Amino acid sequence: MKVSSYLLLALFCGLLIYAATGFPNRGDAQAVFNRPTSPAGTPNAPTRYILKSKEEMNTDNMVTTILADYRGYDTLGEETVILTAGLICFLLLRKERKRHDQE
Amino acid sequence: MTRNEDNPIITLVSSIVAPFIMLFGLYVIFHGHYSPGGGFQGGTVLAAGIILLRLALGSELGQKQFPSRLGTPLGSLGVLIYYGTGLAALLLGGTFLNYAFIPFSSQASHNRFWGILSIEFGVGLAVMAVLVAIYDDLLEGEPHG
Amino acid sequence: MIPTNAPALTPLLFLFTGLLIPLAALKLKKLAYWLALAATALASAAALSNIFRVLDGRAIHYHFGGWPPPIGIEYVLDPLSAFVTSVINVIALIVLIHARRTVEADLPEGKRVPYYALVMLMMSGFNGIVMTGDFFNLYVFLEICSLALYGLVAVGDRKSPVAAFRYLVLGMIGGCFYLLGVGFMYMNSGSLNMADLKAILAVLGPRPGIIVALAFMLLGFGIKMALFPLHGWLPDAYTYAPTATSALMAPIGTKIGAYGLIRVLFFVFVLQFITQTVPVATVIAWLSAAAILYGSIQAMAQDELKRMLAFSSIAQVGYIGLGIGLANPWGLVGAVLHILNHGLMKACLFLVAGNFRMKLGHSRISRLDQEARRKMPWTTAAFTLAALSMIGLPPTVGFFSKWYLAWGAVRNKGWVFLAIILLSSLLNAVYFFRVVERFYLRPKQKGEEAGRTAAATSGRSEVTVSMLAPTLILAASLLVVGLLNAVLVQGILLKFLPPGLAALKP
Amino acid sequence: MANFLVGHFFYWFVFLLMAIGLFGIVLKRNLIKKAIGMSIFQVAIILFFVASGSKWGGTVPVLDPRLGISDTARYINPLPHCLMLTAIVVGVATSGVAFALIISIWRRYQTLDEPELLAKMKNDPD
Amino acid sequence: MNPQQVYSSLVPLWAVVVSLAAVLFILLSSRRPNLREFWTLAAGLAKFGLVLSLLPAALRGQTAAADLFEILPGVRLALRADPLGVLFALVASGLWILTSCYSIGYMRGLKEHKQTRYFAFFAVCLSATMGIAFAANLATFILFYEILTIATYPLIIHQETPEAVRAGRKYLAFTLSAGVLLVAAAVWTYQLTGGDLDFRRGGLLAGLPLAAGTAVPLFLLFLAGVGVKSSVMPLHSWLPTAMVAPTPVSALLHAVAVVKAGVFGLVRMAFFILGPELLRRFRLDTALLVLAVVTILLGSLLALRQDNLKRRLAYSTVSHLSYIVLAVGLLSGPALVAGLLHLAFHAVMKITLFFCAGALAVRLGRENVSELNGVGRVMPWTMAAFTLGAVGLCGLPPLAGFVSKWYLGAAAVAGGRPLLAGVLVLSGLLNAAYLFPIIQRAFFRRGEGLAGRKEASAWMVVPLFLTALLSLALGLYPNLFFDLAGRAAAGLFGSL
Repeated sequence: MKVSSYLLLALFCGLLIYAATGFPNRGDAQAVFNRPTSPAGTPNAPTRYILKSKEEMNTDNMVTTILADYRGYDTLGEETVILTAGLICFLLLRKERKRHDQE
Repeated sequence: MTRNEDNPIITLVSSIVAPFIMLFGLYVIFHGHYSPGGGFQGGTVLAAGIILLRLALGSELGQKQFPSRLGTPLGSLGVLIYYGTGLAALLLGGTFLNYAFIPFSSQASHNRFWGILSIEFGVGLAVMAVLVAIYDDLLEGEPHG
Repeated sequence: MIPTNAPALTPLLFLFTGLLIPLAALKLKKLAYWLALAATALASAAALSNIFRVLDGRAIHYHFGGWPPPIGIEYVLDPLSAFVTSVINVIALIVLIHARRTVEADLPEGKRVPYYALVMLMMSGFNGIVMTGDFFNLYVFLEICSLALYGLVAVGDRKSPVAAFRYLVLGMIGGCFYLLGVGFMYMNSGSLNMADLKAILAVLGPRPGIIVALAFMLLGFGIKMALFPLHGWLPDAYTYAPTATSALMAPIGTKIGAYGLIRVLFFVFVLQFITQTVPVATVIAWLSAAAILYGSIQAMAQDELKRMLAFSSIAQVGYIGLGIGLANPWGLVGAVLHILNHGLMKACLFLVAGNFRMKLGHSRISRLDQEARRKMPWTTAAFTLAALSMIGLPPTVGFFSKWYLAWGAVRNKGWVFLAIILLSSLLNAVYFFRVVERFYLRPKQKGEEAGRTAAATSGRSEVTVSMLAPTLILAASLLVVGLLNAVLVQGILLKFLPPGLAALKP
Repeated sequence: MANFLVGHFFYWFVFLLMAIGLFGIVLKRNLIKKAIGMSIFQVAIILFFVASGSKWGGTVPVLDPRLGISDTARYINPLPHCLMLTAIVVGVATSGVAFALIISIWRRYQTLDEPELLAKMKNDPD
Repeated sequence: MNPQQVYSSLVPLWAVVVSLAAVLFILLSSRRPNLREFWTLAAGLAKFGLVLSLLPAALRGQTAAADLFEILPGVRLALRADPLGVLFALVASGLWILTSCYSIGYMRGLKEHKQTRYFAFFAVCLSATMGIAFAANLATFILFYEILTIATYPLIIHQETPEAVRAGRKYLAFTLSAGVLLVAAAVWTYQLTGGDLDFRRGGLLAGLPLAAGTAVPLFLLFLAGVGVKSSVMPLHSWLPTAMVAPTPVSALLHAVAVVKAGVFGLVRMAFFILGPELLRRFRLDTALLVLAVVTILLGSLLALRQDNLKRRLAYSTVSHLSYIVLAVGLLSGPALVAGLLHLAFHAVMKITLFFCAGALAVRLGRENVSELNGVGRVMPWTMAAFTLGAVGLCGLPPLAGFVSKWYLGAAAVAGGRPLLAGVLVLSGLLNAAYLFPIIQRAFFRRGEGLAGRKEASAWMVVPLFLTALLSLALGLYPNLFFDLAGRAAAGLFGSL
């Protein structure tokens, strides 16, 4: 058990390093995901966000524009996630008031 | 743990600081357009303020400030505000969450601006309420809960 | 309005209900169930109507916020997603009709409100995963439904929190691996949109990062769908969860992982990449074959009915994985058809288990006997039919999904897979007849006639209609869908085939 | 090679963090420690994304009138930050649920040590 | 089947459905035995009538076709009443009527439990048998074949004694595995033909250039698939065990419906799927012949050693089924005709013997050969019928058995395999060896404990005597079946 888990950990790190060989250096402004267009010629989203967010929703904070508008649906999902967590805690831990009185 | 409300310093300091924390939280929410920040961050700060009071004054007093049975409903209300904004856009002929179709003002960019603001508000409310609710539930049934 | 928003309809509907229930319940707790039921009914109708929108095989794209991909998030409604959403929503509807009584029995009134809210959120998660065309959005909805499931499992038997925690740990690892995969994908391509990525990957070709990303995504989905070595969470979760939860998650939950697998393998990567460059398809096929044998053999050893069904689910997921791993049209058709068929079968079987728990107070195989049949003849009949279908006898659905899978295996000259598919139906026969015999046989004793008539007249106490009807509907559907499978296959399933596979079709 | 090692130094750090997190999840027997391991793992992934978004010489993705938007290289990539805000929330939610489960486990079995827990589970009937 | 001889008609469908409909009524009237058994008889008569209505056309070599919906891509659920199918259907449905009457007497005589379940599943079995007889393609065939498998199970375990349950499990183990192998073969065929499973005269696969590596495994799969029900050795051992079932079940299912369905399936596979050319090309016919000879002789020898009457009859069934396998293996028109004749005649004769065994069991409670001393005196009619059947099985003129066996032998000689004719003669002697002692005990030995016993009830005696007379009549006038079998074999090898 223990040995096998160590082996799995080693394998995991090996995979990560193997993957890293294909990465651009950190902070490389010319990395594939920082170019204006993707290798296939389709527009690259982050560039578009930086260039357009001011004029499209006259907001300075690009993270906010992405969070709330460009990818707003993700954020809705995010809120749903945290609400789900709240509901679960309620479901698991909240004591039934009625039974509380009976006790 | 000892009953915190016996300790005057903690009681005093926290009850002085908490309002400012909440104020800052509101600021973070509503200033998210121009500076790092936004609904989630602000909501967390608001929740921090509330939880600080609950810690310092004990949950009974805390209840007066924010009754815990409101936690989940307020949370879903917050998300509903978000959802409603998107739905309004949908009903007004756009796709879901396309704020440009909500006539806050004349031009699309301003519509989006206000749309973002409204959903940030919803996010803030939801995050605050849910975080406090989780805190309450985790303490449920514990001593001094 | 509805046609233009067709793709987003079902997830948004469930999401709305999930948000509404906690508020509505402030006034009236009973409302929660009826809201959930109504939403599910509407969603089923919407999903079924969506099928007719895409019968021509063309996909409908929906851009959230009006931003076209890759700028924004898009939903894609194509025959595959339309089919799968219909399956999960209709099954959920039937199960929810049944769920009312069991939830009343399992939970105090105050807890039913969050329970049904969570069910709605889980369904919205499922529908979102099926519809989305964006990898990160998929992650978000994956987490929604996983979280909801942890909660829904944890309110069951005494041991359920432990099962839920184990499920949470594994599910969270799966989610994180998937997210990591998305990250690597993004690092190498700069995009999160599936269609966009397909184009980009065609240009880039195999790269270390992309290969590892694929591996991590498959790992994530593999955990969510409980593919053989990653199935650890499943048996306890199914066994200790409340009846309604297990009846919801067994037919639907694991299928979502399978669906994600199909999306990634066949709609983002090109066939040649997953079969030759990095033969993940082969790996999946062999793992699934192992899953079929492992699940079936484990199922024979179980005494608790729900646990036996859980292990047979592992085996059945193996079928789906095998169909995917064969990477040819008929294997894939068999896999997708089995998503439907196994959903129907397992839902029926878990409802039966629920009925037993309701009436007999237990679902232990060793304690089941003729009493069960005398008390509830219809339930046992439904069980028998579902068992025959699991064994794969015509004209039930089980036979036909096996047929397509076997055909796919033969196409690939995968004789081992063929043998395993056929062997597994014999194993199923062993562990299902073990139960069926208990219903219908007993050693003959004296006073036969008297005993018989007395039994026939006395002691009939079948579950209420609201629980019996769904069970019987599912049982009947096993036959109907089985006979109509050719219509399904040629009408819908053959239309979603991605180009690479459609080329292989005879 | 040196360029490879140095240019990716932050990723090495992140990978190490991931390994630590997984180690905690897999090999720690205490449920709380498992939960901590999960958080570490999630944080590592978040850091990974954020790191991928950085650009040398770039500033925060908030429009600065003095810089203008002509040169995208002046602002770091905002997308990963936005994604990670979501991921953070998911992480928070997951830990919350994890602790809720841990508490209800504690209430039923008065232990969080896995082997002990399994032993107690074995000898109590369903 | 060439189109101008095919006419569309729903009669085959009704012939299948009628007994399924009867099941409903039987279940509804479970509380009132008389009504229940009336339904059974009515369904039997209706079915027989429907089959008869198909007969003239079949004798003209025409085929009634009922096409239903598509069940697999490119394959429809379709029924074709070609002469071959009509022959089988005629035998099964005709004998069902007699068996039903007999069952009534038997079940009531023994006060059996769960008679409703018994009659219901009996009807299902008959529907499945009709479906098998009329199946137009492999998918339809498999569908009804599996239904038959499952529907027979409750009849075998009817007694619900531990040994009955064991027999049932053994039966399932054999037949389900066989079904699985048949499915495998079907899928493979489906792949080879690119989505076509129709039964074609001369073989569906005949046209394809198959390598030995494909054809031989395929043949083995098919053989195993249908071989279990037709109890070819070494796949026979479920049949004697299954004799724990009530006698009518053994009589109809284990002498007529189920086992003959297996043999019938073998004919379909050999001549309509694989095709004679293919069998000849890979010497598969020889394999069939060897199997058949071994089964014939071993079956008879094993029958000698059985003391339980039903088990003895079961082994005799095993050997007689292989006559038909032998006929198939000869791959010639005359041989097939003879085989089909035997399919019909053996059914009539063997069911007589089973009926008699059942009558003895009900009236005297005696199931072992050693206990049968002198029973002929108390139950003369029964034992007379038994004698007729036995003589017929041994293949002595003027009974039916003689006709089929004679033509089979002649075909063997004509086919250049005179040795097989010798085998037939030998097995005839063995038949005599295990059947005549019974008659001799019954009539010429003094039995004890028979005082005051008398003949079984009319419900039982009439059917068994009718079948006995039938086997005599068919021996004298076999023309009808001759023509049918001739028609059935006609298209397969050209004209006779």
